[in-house]
Amino acid sequence: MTELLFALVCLPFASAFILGLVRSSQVRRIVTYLSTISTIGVALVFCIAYFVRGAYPIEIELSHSFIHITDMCMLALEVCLMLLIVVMSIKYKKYHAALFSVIQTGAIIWYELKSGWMPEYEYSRLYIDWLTIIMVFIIAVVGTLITVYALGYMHDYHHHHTEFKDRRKFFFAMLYIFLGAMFGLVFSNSLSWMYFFWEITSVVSFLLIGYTKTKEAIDNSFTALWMNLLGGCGFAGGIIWIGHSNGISDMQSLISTDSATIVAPVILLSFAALTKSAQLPFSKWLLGAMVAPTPSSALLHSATMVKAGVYLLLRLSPVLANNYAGTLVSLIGGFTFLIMSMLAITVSDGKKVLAYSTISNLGLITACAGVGVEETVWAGVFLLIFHAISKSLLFQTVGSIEHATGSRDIETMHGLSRRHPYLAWTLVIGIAGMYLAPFGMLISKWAALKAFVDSGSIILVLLLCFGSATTLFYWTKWMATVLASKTNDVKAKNTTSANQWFSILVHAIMMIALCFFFPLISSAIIIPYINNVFADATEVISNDNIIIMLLMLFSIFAIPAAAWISAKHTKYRKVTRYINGVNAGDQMNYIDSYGEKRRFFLANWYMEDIFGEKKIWMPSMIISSVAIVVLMVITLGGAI
Amino acid sequence: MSVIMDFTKTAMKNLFSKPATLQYPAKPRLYPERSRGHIEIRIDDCIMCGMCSRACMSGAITVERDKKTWTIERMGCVQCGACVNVCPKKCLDIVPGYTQPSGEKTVDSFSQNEKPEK
Amino acid sequence: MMNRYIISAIFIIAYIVLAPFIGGLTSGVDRKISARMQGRQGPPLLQPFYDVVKLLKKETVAINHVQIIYLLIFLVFVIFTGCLFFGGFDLLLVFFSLTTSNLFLILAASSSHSPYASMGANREMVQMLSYEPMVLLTAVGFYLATGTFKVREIVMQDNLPNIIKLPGLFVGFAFILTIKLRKHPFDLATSHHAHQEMVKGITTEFSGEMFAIVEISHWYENVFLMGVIALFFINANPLSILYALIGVTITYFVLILVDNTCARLKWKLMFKNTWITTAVIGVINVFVLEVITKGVI
Amino acid sequence: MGERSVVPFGPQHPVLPEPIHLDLVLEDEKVIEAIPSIGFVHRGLEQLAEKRDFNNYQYVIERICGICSFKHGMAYCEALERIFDAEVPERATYLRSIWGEMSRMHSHLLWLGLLADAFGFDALFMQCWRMREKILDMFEASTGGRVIFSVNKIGGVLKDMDADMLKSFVGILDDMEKDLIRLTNTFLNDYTVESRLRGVGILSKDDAIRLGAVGPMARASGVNIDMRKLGYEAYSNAEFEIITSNECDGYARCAVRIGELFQSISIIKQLAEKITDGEIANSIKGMPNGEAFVRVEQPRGEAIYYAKANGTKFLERFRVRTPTFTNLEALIHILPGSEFADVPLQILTIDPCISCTER
Amino acid sequence: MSGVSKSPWIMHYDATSCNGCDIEVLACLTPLYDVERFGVINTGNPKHADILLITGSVNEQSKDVVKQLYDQMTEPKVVCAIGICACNGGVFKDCYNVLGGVDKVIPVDVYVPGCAARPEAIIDGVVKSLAILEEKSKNVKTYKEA
Ligand code: SF4
Ligand code: SF4
Ligand code: SF4
Ligand code: SF4
Ligand code: SF4
Ligand code: SF4
Ligand code: SF4
Repeated sequence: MTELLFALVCLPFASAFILGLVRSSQVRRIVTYLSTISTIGVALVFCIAYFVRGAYPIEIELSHSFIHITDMCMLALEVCLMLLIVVMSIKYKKYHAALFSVIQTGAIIWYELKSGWMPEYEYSRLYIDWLTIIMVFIIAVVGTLITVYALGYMHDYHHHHTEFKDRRKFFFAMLYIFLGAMFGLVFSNSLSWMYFFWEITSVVSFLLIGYTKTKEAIDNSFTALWMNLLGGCGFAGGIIWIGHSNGISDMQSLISTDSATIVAPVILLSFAALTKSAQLPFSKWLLGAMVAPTPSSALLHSATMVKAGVYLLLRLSPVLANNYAGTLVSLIGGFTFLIMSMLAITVSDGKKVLAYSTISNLGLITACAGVGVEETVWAGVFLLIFHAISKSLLFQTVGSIEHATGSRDIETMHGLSRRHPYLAWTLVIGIAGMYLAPFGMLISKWAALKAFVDSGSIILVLLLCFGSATTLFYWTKWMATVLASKTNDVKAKNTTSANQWFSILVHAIMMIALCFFFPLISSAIIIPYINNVFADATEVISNDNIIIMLLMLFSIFAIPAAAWISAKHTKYRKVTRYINGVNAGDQMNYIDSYGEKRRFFLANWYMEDIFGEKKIWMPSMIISSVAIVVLMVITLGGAI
Repeated sequence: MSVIMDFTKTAMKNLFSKPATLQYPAKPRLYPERSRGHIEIRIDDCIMCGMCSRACMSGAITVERDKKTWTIERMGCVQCGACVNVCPKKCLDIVPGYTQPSGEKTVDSFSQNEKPEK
Repeated sequence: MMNRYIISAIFIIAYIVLAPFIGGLTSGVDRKISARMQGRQGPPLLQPFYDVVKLLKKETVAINHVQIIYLLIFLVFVIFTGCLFFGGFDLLLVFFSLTTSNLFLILAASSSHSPYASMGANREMVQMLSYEPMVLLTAVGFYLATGTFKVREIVMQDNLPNIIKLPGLFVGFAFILTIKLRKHPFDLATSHHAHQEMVKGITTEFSGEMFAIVEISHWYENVFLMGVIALFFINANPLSILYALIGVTITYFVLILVDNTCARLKWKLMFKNTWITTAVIGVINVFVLEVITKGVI
Repeated sequence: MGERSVVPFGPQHPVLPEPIHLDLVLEDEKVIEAIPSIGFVHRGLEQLAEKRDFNNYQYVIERICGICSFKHGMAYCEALERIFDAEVPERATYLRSIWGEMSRMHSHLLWLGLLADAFGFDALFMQCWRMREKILDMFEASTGGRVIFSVNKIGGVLKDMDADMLKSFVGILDDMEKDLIRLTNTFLNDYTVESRLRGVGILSKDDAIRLGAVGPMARASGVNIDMRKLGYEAYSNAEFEIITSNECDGYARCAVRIGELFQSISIIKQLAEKITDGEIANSIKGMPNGEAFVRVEQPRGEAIYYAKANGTKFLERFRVRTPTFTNLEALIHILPGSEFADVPLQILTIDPCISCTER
Repeated sequence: MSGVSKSPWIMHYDATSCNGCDIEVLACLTPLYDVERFGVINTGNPKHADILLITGSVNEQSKDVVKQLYDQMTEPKVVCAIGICACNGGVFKDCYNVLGGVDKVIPVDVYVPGCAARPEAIIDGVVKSLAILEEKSKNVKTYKEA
């Protein structure tokens, strides 16, 4: 186990090193393929090994000297990161980032080397349980597939955007460093180690957002940086506080204490998690992050890195139940869910919709974690899995659509199902996965709703009810647009490269497979995990309903198939569209007021008067900031 | 002051009283005597002067002096009564009762020689 | 256990077989009463059936054949929704399935890419946006009142009828029913009445058999929705079935009355009204219920 | 924000009884741009004046439009009476005015019905038209036609109303008045109706004047014009105030027309009271020569007729400027910024009559 | 009994009428005449309509609209020309812009005379159309195969 674990962490770093050196795209491709295969392979073996060993949580024992050396290396690297940030900040005159970085790194170094507050570890520094395994699986499979996708994508990207310098070496290296850091993060039980990897992901994200080095990219990257670093300060503060006052330095000890004194430091940690998961009022950075090339949006800003935040919250969930920390987290999460799904209605840029929807869904997971009872954690973990895969699928598909059609605006996707049927259908699978019965996200939402009611969080119930409606709106709109058929559209040439296709297809298949195996995953993986964390897990969704869900799942494939066949036999006459009697006869035009042919156009609704950013952004920022400040003051004040 | 469902009273009254429907065609409609339905001619009084035909805005009347026939396109007469007003012999009348709808354009021809034919 | 499934099956079969007749007849009565409220004699009682028979006999024209596919799926999902409900399954699941069915109607309309059909589809989406919170909240209300989402168990509970605990939700649900039943003032996406700015909105491009499918699914849906209304009245007491019948009749009558005494509102007003109603009536009800259940238990 | 929708509206559209076409550019459902086109009912009947005997041309003119058919015929006869410089018997002027006001009532009731229909209030539509039938019955009893009366004649009218008939009509109007109050209250007070009318299609007084709005459209924007005050026919014998409103929106237009409905009843009653006995037509001899210009107040506003004769039995030129034609300008002005659902409603608030606009 | 005639849905189009006939068509729907007694629904959509009630004598500009609406109607369908204008152009026969009757553009099944056509006449016309509709529906199988 230990070897496999180290292999998983080190492999990506090694690949990153190589990729950072090679210039030839041929070699890069080979290295990427090899890394992908090996990472996925090792991850699978790792998961199987875990299962074979009885699927009990494992603590990895490490020798003292190794720990000591690692600690020192980490500190050294943290200093390096800090220096990097400081240099960059000075270069671009964004000093607050440097300030945050210096504060937190300084604090951590002081804490580890000097203060003497640092307690002994109760558990090992590395720890594996089902949640780790799930994350490992996501990082290994989704993560590396995205790097494969990136091969094709970045090639096209630089083909289209000659104005940007080709920094692919750097790009791929960063992707792999990031993957390594994510593995490290999910294996770490030690809070300091976790913090170290946390910082790496922040910095990698910062560097990738700034990839194109345009003014906008730089600005956005610094926004992302300072917000994440602010969260990092919270993280550091939480570690120090908890170590000093409770003598705890690792996650497992933390969640098994039931002392009320940990609420305050837990709030600090949660604060870090909220920033990383771009919850209100820290959502701006994730939206800005969309300037980065799509693979990095998919990998960091949707499927994995932002998951680190909710991962941390899910880990913390046992200590979030029934206290202010939990209330804060769940309210912020639920609120973010609603607000962001409203905002998603108002934008037409496909990637922006995905960004809003990502934040919104993270909000839901956050709310689940914040409530912190068995059922919500169950739902939260499921949401995490489904979201990672379907969002990654969506980002990649939208990226490919952009390359194929030259635009990622929803309004240009009318009739995509005729022009680019394959891309359109993977997009539809992704969208369906996000909100339709019987796909996973919906099941999880359903479970979450039940759990919220059970736990008496009526406000969350309301946020969820309203949020579901808005979510419904923007996805349906997009889906209907894609599936509209403009009869005179012809199938366009498929320009998506094979490696992009491979990644997209595997994602789509995983998406569908997940739905089929959802009961199995629930009983074999999630329930044991919950059992372990909460000592007793209730059956969240009863058997009865699982049967129905499966029925619905089958029906969603079987009924269309049957309908297809019966429709084939329905005799009908093809006619022109009804356009008040002024159809020009060619389906797309009508005779306008000047007697000329004019193309009609059917845009979607954006409801800016109601949900527009201008209308609701500021109020929601204010509400969430006030909520955070008030709740933090209450708890921190109470604790001090 | 806005009232919600202001119409309720009328609606309920309608609901519980007999509908206003006249039940045409089950019950025939009675027309006032002035009602302008169609043109009738007392063909024997006609002098075939053609005044009516010239007055007719829609050209529905043809008078053939030589054949002694007076013909009206029923589907072309707008019941204006101009012909009635100009007829020197007052042999035209406009009377209640419209021409029945039909699949063909009804033309009625009257001849002083024979019985009216259709 | 086995017994339970047999009863479910009987209900489901009864629903599948009877719903079109009940739905069609209700619609006939509806048209008759509406006509009388307008001072007219109105069509024969069986007119809806004549309409559907005619539609089935008429030629079907379409823009493309995916339209027909989506419509068929829509029909199946509507029936499926009703089956889940009358089979006594989870109420939330029922509503999710309802949403899915509606999605296919939207797809069927917008896939034609025809101006009025698409605008109708957009409006249908706004309608969903408007009523969805109330629908979910209704399910939540039942759960709070009875401790279960399962229709079967809600029906079998022997407390007072749910309407006693859920008056707000009842009103709220009846309110959004005007949308679901396509009645004034909220028949935005398509209307039973001729003159609408949307022409026939979402159903503009459906003809012949396709339009018949829409009508039939409308019947199924109506019966299901009336079932939800009945759920507010039914408990283990057999007599409650009578109350439910009376309740459903009165509700339906009020809806017809509203239909005939209101102008069609604009979408913004619909959206605001429904959300506010949901947020006020629904939420107060749920909060009060929460307090009561927590307090009493 | 994405692109905007471009959709056609009309000519065939269930809310439009008459064909008119608009190119609409929409954002969600907000109208950004509306470009109208007409011509779907243009027949070219003015030119028929050159081919039809001036005596009988009246029958063409009253078919300019089936709603105020009577007024077209009347104005045409007036124009020729002016050319001939002929007297019209006083009784005939009373009869013309009574029929004219009844036309206004039927037109406004018809409009109220269509308006109700446009905002989706079927029951109200039905109720309005049910009322309107009573007026049509009076028309048929007195003139023989429900829609096209053919009672005008140069020099007078063709049919008379005896005292019994007038009395019975006044009785019917008295009965109607009560029902009308209840009916129109729904328009004025109902929440849903108000939400559709208030604040929709605002046309300021300045704009109304600048764009040349006429009739209720102008009066609802506070412009005090009514051609009846010129005192043609028997109007100088009736007392009435011009009804105006300063609210300038759809609601005001509705309210003004409702006010005129009751005003018409009062005018008819006054005229039925004062009507004098005597001839109903003077005979006119000879051929017209000269030109005349007539302005009358139709239900939709001021209509202008111009006739030029040259001493033959055919007119040289006949020309109509109809109220809708001038109001269209105002319509185009108020459309942008409204909702798609308001489009038919706003078209209706000018009470368009495309038939007369295009002739 | 094929049943098509039990539910005749109408659509109305004004192809240069003077309004007189249009208003009378609308009046047929109102309480006094209430054609819904025969199952008539006034649908604005050619794709749902069985009977096209068309008024006016058709001009150059509305010609294409009329043709298109007729084409978009589904079989079996019946066209009813309402009013003298629609029958043969009436007083406008000689106007330069009218074609003089609906039958110049699309086949007409029933002519309803009158200027304006009375609601009773329109009802008679619709009733007459029902028989024709019934007749035509016998051929509907062939439409479906075609
Ligand atoms: S009534 Fe008029 S249209 Fe008919 S025949 Fe006489 S003049 Fe001609
Ligand atoms: S005007 Fe009278 S008399 Fe002369 S042809 Fe006509 S009907 Fe006969
Ligand atoms: S302006 Fe008048 S006369 Fe000239 S073509 Fe038009 S309708 Fe005819
Ligand atoms: S239209 Fe010509 S003639 Fe008539 S008033 Fe205007 S400018 Fe003078
Ligand atoms: S009449 Fe007026 S609107 Fe028409 S062309 Fe002349 S100036 Fe322009
Ligand atoms: S505005 Fe003109 S056409 Fe319209 S009703 Fe009045 S007179 Fe007739
Ligand atoms: S037939 Fe007469 S009423 Fe009908 S449209 Fe023609 S002119 Fe008008």
